[in-house]
Amino acid sequence: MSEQSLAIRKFSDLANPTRFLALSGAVWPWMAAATALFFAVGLYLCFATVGDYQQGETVRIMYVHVPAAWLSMMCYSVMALSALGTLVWRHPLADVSAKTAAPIGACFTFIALVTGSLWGKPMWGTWWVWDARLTSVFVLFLMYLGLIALNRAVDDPARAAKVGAILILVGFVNIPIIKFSVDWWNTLHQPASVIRLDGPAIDPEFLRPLLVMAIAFTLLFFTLHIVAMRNEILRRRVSTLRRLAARSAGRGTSGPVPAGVGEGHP
Amino acid sequence: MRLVAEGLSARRGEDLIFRDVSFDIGVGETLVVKGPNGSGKSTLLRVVAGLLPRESGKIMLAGGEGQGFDTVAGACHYLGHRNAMKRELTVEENLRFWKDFLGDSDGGAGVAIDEAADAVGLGSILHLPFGYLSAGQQRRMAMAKLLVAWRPVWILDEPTAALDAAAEAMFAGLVKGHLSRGGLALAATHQPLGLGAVNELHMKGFAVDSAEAWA
Amino acid sequence: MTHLAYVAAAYAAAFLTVAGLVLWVWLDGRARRRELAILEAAGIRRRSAGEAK
Amino acid sequence: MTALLFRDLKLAVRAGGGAMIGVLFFMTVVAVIPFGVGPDLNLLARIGPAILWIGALLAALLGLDRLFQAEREDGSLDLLLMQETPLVLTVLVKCLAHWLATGLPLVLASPLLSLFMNMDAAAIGATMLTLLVGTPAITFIGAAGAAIAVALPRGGLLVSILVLPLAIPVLIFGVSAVYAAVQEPAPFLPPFLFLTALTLVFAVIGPVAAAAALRASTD
Repeated sequence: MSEQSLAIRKFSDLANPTRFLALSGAVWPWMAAATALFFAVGLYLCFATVGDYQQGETVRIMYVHVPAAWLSMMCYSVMALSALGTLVWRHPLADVSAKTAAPIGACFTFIALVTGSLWGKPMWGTWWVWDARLTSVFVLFLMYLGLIALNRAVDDPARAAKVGAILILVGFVNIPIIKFSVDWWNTLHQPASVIRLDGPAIDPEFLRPLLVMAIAFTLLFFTLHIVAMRNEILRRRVSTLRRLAARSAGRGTSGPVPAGVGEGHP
Repeated sequence: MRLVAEGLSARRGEDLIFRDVSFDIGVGETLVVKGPNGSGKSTLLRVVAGLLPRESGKIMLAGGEGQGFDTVAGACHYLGHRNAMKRELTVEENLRFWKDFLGDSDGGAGVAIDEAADAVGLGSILHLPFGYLSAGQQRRMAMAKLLVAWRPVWILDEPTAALDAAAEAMFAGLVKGHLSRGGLALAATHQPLGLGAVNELHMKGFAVDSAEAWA
Repeated sequence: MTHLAYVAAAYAAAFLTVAGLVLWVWLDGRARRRELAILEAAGIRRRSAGEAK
Repeated sequence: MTALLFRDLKLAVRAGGGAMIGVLFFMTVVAVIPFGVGPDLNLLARIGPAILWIGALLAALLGLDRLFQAEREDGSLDLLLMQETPLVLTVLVKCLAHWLATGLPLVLASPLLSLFMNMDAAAIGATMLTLLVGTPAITFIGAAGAAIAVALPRGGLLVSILVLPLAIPVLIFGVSAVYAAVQEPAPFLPPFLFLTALTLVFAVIGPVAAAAALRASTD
């Protein structure tokens, strides 16, 4: 790969992004392979297990819905950490991480919302209710989209990074609300059944595929995040190089230029 | 073909900016409008381009291909203070848009986009977004816009304001090339354009007597 | 709609979203690499690749 | 003219473009309503079409002020005005591009939001159809407002103030067509045809008025 050979040509002044590119370039194919493996096993387990006597086949939606919902919150937590990294440590990669996580988080939140709706329709008889859990996840979705819009609206990455980080941290209050909404308010949505102080309240029959799928989704997130971060680093490199190109262009045309069109520049 | 103005006057708001301006530009000729700030150079150019209403007088194209145009403005390129290019699009997308949108009018053809960019000495940065360019480079690309679509009349308002000496010479070359291909030009400027002998029109600035009704 | 259809729809929606995301990331990376290649072909190089910063 | 269409679409989806902001605003407005009126699903289903229409109306107005202002700021407007192609046609194409970039996404997002409002299938279909037919009218009449406000400071707010009253008929017929589709006795077609007619009328008077205003506003 060309950018790798570029990266190790000069060892003395390896900037962090360059080192990240080299490291991530070696790691991400393995992660992609592991993701595929876990998904293969997870999907097999999803359909090999028996249905729930109460919910029937629809329980299988859980294997997608619950991991996606977890990921939607974990992705935001990753973004919040990155935002701290931007504001406190001024790490150059923190902003890249926060910026690239937003579309991925939005997609996972979207999956959680859609599969939740498709689960709610047969179980509750309605696509959507405005209870605390569902509403707070929808607000999370809107926040992701808002962050993406903010990043797109500001064309100077350094400026977008600061305001974006502040917005992420302000929005973080939503995460505990989502997490505990099912305990604090009495709603249709069932309470947490896997992560509890007194052990999982879920049959191991369901727990196994759920955990495998959760690992698969987490791996998927990190793979996509790393590759997206690589893209973002390249994007910034392109924009730096373009500014360089603009500065150096036209330097050669000192002295009078011949009159005709097209003869001016050799 | 000739660009003829007779007894032009224009006002902005209540103030008469200039009165009774006449000129006659033939093919291969350049009229340079000179005068102090506020003397109405830009206003005159915008009136000729049809962007401001005229108080009195008339502007017309006479002779030859001049008959083919419905409006004087349709025969003109106008290079104003602003470059009319989008920062978000690449230079090439900008130039291609204007080439397609403006089209060629009778009597000539625009040059290809890369040729036009080469002519302003910036052929190597066609792929960059316009916003990345420096002020001088942006101005030069706005001049390349004049080349991609053919218009017999160039109306140039302070064309060389942000340019260095080399780029000024380059621009003089562009205008000469345009004149030699049967065009004519009307320019407002403080600096000499380096075109050699040109006709000059001096705008004196206007006395207060125009506002006598309110004075 | 049977329950199985809801399950199928949920999996399809999740798959389509993930596929779209993967596709977008991939295409984005390809476009960036192409832009870098164009710049490199034009003789523009990173400072760290040439001389020290 | 297709060059203008594609340029405007490109500008809308490029970084800093307004294509996504409108949909986001639409979703946020609609999401806020249940907090105000309470999460009563029956009530939401009843007022859902009206809320979607109001949300779409506000979202469609959001980006309109930039329609000509952006062109004026960089000087492109002068060049658009000078051409021999009729200015009305130029305005019409710009409206079309604006609608494709901001109006169409609203129409596409409306079924999703309808589900949040607990609307049934007939109401969702009717809302989508009326929005598809009705939002161009908002863009066309909005273009006239945008052209009038093009040279004014704080033109953005002014556009909304100027255009909202003119857009009320669109709202009336759009919402009544949806309710006619849902509630049995009222026929769907008459208000829907009125809406279509309004769009066609606005497609003429909007660009004509905008072109006249642009000619008058040059300085």
